[in-house]
Amino acid sequence: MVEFSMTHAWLVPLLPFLAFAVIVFLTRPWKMLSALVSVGAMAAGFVISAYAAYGVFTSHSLIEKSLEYSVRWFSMPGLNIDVGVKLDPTSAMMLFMVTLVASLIQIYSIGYMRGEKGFSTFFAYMSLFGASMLLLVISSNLLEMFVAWEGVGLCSYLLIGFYNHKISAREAAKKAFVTCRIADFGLLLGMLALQIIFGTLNITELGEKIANFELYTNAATLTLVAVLVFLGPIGKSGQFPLHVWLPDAMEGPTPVSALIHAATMVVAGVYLVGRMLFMFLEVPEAQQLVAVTGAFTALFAASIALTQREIKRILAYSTISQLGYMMLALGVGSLTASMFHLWTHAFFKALMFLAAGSVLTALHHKADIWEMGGLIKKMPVTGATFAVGGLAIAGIPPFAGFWSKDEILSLTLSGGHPVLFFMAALTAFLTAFYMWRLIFLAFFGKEKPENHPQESPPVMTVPLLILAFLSLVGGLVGTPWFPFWGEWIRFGEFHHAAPDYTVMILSVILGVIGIGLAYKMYVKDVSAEQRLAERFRPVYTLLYNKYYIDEIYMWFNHTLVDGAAKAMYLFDIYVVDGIFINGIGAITRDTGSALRVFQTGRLQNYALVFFLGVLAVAVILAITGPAPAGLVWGGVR
Amino acid sequence: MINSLSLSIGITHFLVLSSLLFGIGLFGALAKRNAVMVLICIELMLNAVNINLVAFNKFVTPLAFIGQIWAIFVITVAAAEVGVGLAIIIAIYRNRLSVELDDFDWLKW
Amino acid sequence: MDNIFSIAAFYLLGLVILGSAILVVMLKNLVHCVLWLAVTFIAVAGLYMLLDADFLAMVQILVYAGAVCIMMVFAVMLTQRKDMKSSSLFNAQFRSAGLVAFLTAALSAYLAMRTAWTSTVMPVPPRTAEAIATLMLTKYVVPFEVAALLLLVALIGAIILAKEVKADD
Amino acid sequence: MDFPILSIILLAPVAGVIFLLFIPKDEFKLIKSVAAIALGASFGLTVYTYFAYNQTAGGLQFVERYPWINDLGVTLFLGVDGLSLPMLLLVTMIGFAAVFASWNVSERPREFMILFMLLVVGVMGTFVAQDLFIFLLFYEVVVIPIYIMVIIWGSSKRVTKEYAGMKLTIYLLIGSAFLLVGVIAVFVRALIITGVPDFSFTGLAQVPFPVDFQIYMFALMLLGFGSLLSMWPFHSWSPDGYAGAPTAVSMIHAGVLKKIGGYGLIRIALYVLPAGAQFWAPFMAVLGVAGVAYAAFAALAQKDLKYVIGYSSVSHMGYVLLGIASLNVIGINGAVATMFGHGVMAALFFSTVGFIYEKTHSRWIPDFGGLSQQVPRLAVAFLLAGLASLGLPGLVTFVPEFTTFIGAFKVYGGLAVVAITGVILTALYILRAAANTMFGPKRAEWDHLVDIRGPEMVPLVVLGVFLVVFGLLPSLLMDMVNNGVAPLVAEISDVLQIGGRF
Repeated sequence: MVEFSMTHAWLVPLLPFLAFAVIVFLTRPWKMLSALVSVGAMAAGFVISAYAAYGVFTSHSLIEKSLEYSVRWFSMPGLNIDVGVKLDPTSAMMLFMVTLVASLIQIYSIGYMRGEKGFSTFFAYMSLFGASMLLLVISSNLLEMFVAWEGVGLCSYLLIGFYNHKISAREAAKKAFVTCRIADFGLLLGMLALQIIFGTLNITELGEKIANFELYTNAATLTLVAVLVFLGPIGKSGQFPLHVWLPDAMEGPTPVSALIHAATMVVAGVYLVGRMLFMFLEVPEAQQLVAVTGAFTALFAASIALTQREIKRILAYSTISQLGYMMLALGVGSLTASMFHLWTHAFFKALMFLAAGSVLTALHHKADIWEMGGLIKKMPVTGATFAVGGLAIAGIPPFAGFWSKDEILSLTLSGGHPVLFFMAALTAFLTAFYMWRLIFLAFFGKEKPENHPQESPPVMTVPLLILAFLSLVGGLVGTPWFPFWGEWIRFGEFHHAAPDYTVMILSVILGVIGIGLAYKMYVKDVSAEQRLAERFRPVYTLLYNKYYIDEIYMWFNHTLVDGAAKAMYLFDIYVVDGIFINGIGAITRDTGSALRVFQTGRLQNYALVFFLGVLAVAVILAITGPAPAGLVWGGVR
Repeated sequence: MINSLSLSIGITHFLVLSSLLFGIGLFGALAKRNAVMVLICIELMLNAVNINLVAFNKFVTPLAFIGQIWAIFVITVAAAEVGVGLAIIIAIYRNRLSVELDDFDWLKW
Repeated sequence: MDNIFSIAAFYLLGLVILGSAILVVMLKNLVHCVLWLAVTFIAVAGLYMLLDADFLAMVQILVYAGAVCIMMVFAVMLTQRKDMKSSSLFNAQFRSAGLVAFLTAALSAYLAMRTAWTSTVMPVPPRTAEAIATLMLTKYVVPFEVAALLLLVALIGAIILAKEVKADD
Repeated sequence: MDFPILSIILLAPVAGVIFLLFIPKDEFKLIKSVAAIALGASFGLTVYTYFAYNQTAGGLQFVERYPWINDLGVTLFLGVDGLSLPMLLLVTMIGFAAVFASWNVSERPREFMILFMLLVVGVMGTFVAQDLFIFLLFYEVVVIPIYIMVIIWGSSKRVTKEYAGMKLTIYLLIGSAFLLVGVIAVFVRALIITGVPDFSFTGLAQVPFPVDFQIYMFALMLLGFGSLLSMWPFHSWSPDGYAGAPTAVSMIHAGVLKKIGGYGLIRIALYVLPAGAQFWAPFMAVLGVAGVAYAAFAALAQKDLKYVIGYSSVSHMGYVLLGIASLNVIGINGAVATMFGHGVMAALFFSTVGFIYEKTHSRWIPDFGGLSQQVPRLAVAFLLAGLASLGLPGLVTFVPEFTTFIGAFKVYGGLAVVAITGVILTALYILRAAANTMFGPKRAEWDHLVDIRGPEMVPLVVLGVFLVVFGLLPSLLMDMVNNGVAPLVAEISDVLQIGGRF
């Protein structure tokens, strides 16, 4: 079974794809059956992934040299593209994580989506998403990865716009797709450049060739290529300045937010940079850019999250912020820390989203946290699991988030980036604060009499409990004393750094202070935020309006893009068509009407002209014909 | 130039005669207002052509009879043409109550 | 054709043909035009006799002088309701038409005279009808049949064209 | 040459036309069934041919030769290779689908189908002809039915259908006029050089034309084929024409007819006049890029669905031009495959918009909203076509575009980048149109609409299957295209080598 799973890893994305096809073409009218097909395919994928992961994590040879097999997708002279499977610890971990989280979220969705009109469609999309995401994970080729990359983008579009009868959902979906498309433009250019320079898009081959890139190109070009490739992740993983779509994406159903916009799809960018880390490590400037973008995004998104009121928006900014951490980790050159945070984040963020979904269902989609309160009394499981997630993200040991965040912080410091470390540490503090602000406001404090919350059914709470358990223990695989994680998932040599207690204690203190401050402001003295907001009105407004970045983009879109469009169109109508085409037409027509005088419409007139022509031809023939032999009258010579 | 101006009648005489007849017919076809007259003048032109054919038959290929046979075909076609032509004129007349060609300028759009 | 009678006959017939043709064109009364047309046709038939085409001369009289002229008269009767005295007038372009017709005729005549015709001295066999009949049914049988078909088509066509259109159609 | 399959593909619709002549004009169902069967036969045989084509042998296959005008060296020379087979498949596929897209034509359906089948035959003929003369002959066959169909069955919106039909026809004719001059000059020059009259492509390609002659002739052909391909700035017939034309004509025209331009550029202009191509390639690239960006922006400003697609197709043809201008195997492969992909996509798009128009009598985007709730299948078709248009991987357009970009980026660098921005703009205008038409709150006035069903589903199914299958398995398409392009480019590469790079 282990052997089979490893050589048939392509089944993992294929099964959900087949589930998608089956649901679309066969089982759409039967809701429960569709859901079962979808969950079944994903669960089967999980089983295969688990076996494959077991296989990978027991064979040491795969750390240095991944298991690869492929088939030709298309080829022509000078361009051969394979699709294949690249199985190494990183992708095995991702396979395991994605199938696990996706299975849990799909099970949860059965409860969450109950009674929705597009129930089967939802599961079809979820399956398609699963297929694309898993293909992305096991891709051995950048183009193959790009196909999956766009596939997950498509599913994201479809699922954000799931309630497309709402204008906000429709616009959010469009925004997500177009924003990611802008980013993909860079990625596409980068891929084109890689293909042209190195003649391959196979990740392993690229790794070998880029290690000696001087043979093919110079460092400046490679830096440019790396920056272009990095554009893609900026969009997909919601990094500044292309993060704008992610908060809006919360228009989708909550399981979608949990699966796509927290646990899996948005980390695809991180994963891609991780896959291509060999390139970024060759060109320090590009690597620097990754680090700075990550750190800045982390801080920036956390600052926005401080003032938001909608529960899912806060979580979305938190996701952006955590993705910034992962990028930062990659930027300081650690695949290990980045993937570790990705792993733990998937559990606790999915957990929080699902818990938020549970809350939203209970409150009939009332999303403002100020209108909640005391929910933990009526919804103990949801509240408790959410709190577990909150502890994890705040970095309180022994929860999962502590270990991974700590590793990033200590690596940033030891990597010689004090400024970035400061930003990351500040973010850690802000994270603890805003997340517990949410928890205190929503789950503690006074109950609101107008709310009649009810605990969700087991089909929803069981996945919550499982995820809560994973959030609790998920980080134990990579503690500084037991570095199982770093031994397997790494780029380059394995260094076992000694535990850095300073950073560890600092990070715990920051987390505790953040939670304590939130407790003080939102449980003890509820009006504290009001007073702070009054005092720092401009800052508060700036943060509440997300630094006005959306407005700037809207302005850009409406004036520049639409203006250019209008200009081109008017040019087309009035210059190309108006002056040239219709001008030529008008000249022809006017000439025609001038010449119309000659057209009398009388047959005899035409016949007359016709005979004039005959005459002319005859005369010409008579003149140019054989010389006259003299006039002969009356006879034959 | 007219080197053999004898009284003898040759092919040229017939050809000149037919040319003149053709010219008269052409003049009529181009200049008459009445559609029936145009048809009549076309018949004149066809007769001129037939004279040519028969003359050629006589002076050039007397044994092959090509000219005469061709002339018969011309007469056949002419008969058909007169029949159809007159039918058209009658049909037009029924619609327009006129056979004056000056009234018909439908070719002008 | 050195025979004095032939020469005289040619010029006489030529005169009649041209004269009556001019009258056809110039007269203002349509009925008179048709009458002179018949004269032209008969004179042309005479010319055919002169050219040893006696069968053709008979056909000419039968078809042209007979059938065609009668049809013309019918057409005149069916279409002419106004004053018959000015039923055959010239149109506005008769001057230029005359010029073109004159030039065409002149050029044609000039070319006829200029060309050196090669011809035989062989006489036309006396029994033309027989020879034509033989050729028509052997060598030219296909055109002959096609001509027959043409006449049939023309017949039907003429009937359909000239048929009264019913009001309720 | 045992079984004249190409002739049968060509003649099946002709047989259909003859059969239709004997059917009473009010037997609507029968008329459309006959057309569907005739075009379906062609389609089926073409699919067979596509897969029966021996790729290892390559070259021209299923060849038929019937000498025609010996003095001019004209032979009725039919054959297909990797370049023409995808195009042939495209014509028959779209022709078949278009019959069903016109299933509800109730005004003179018999005449409609007769003209339509003649049109399809003409387009098919241009792709199977291997003789320049026959190629032009079929090309001219195309012009007349289009004009009549636009004038009679078209629709007047921003411009009248008469204007649209006139514009379309005159552009086609101007294109063919330039072409005719070029073709005659090439033939005569070839006759002077070789002394043997020969109109076949292969024959002409062997003739060593002088370089400056090639440059002039290529310019003529570029104008001719370019205006057919809606090359900027000779594109303005495309939006107006498609908007005015009935659905089936828009499908065939956008789907394949304009591809004759690209096909001709490769098969005739590039193959016969490589040195000329080399001279003009940078200009072609600039025009192509200008077309991509300009038309994409113009599409963004449109409010009429057919105009959106019309400008979008101009924009996509810019890629084709750019691919051809790259003058390497990859770029030209990409260009040909892009033509195929765009053909399938545009046909599906036009059929969808045609159905929307037929049901609502409107194409004005602000009139719509939330249609996906009333006509979900149409929404699926719309979205499928739209996503193909923006080059979503996994659909037939992605790999061709990617290939084109590689070919062009290699040669033109920065210029190609401008063209690649097209992928962003395309996403913008397609998704905008989709959002405003299909999504959002539903409107009460469209509650009565009936979704497509029965025969109306055929375009979606047939074209959708090709969109997805050829998208997921691009080697089905790319191997075939490469099979045709690679030898052609190999033949002219000597000339291109001598000329050097720009």
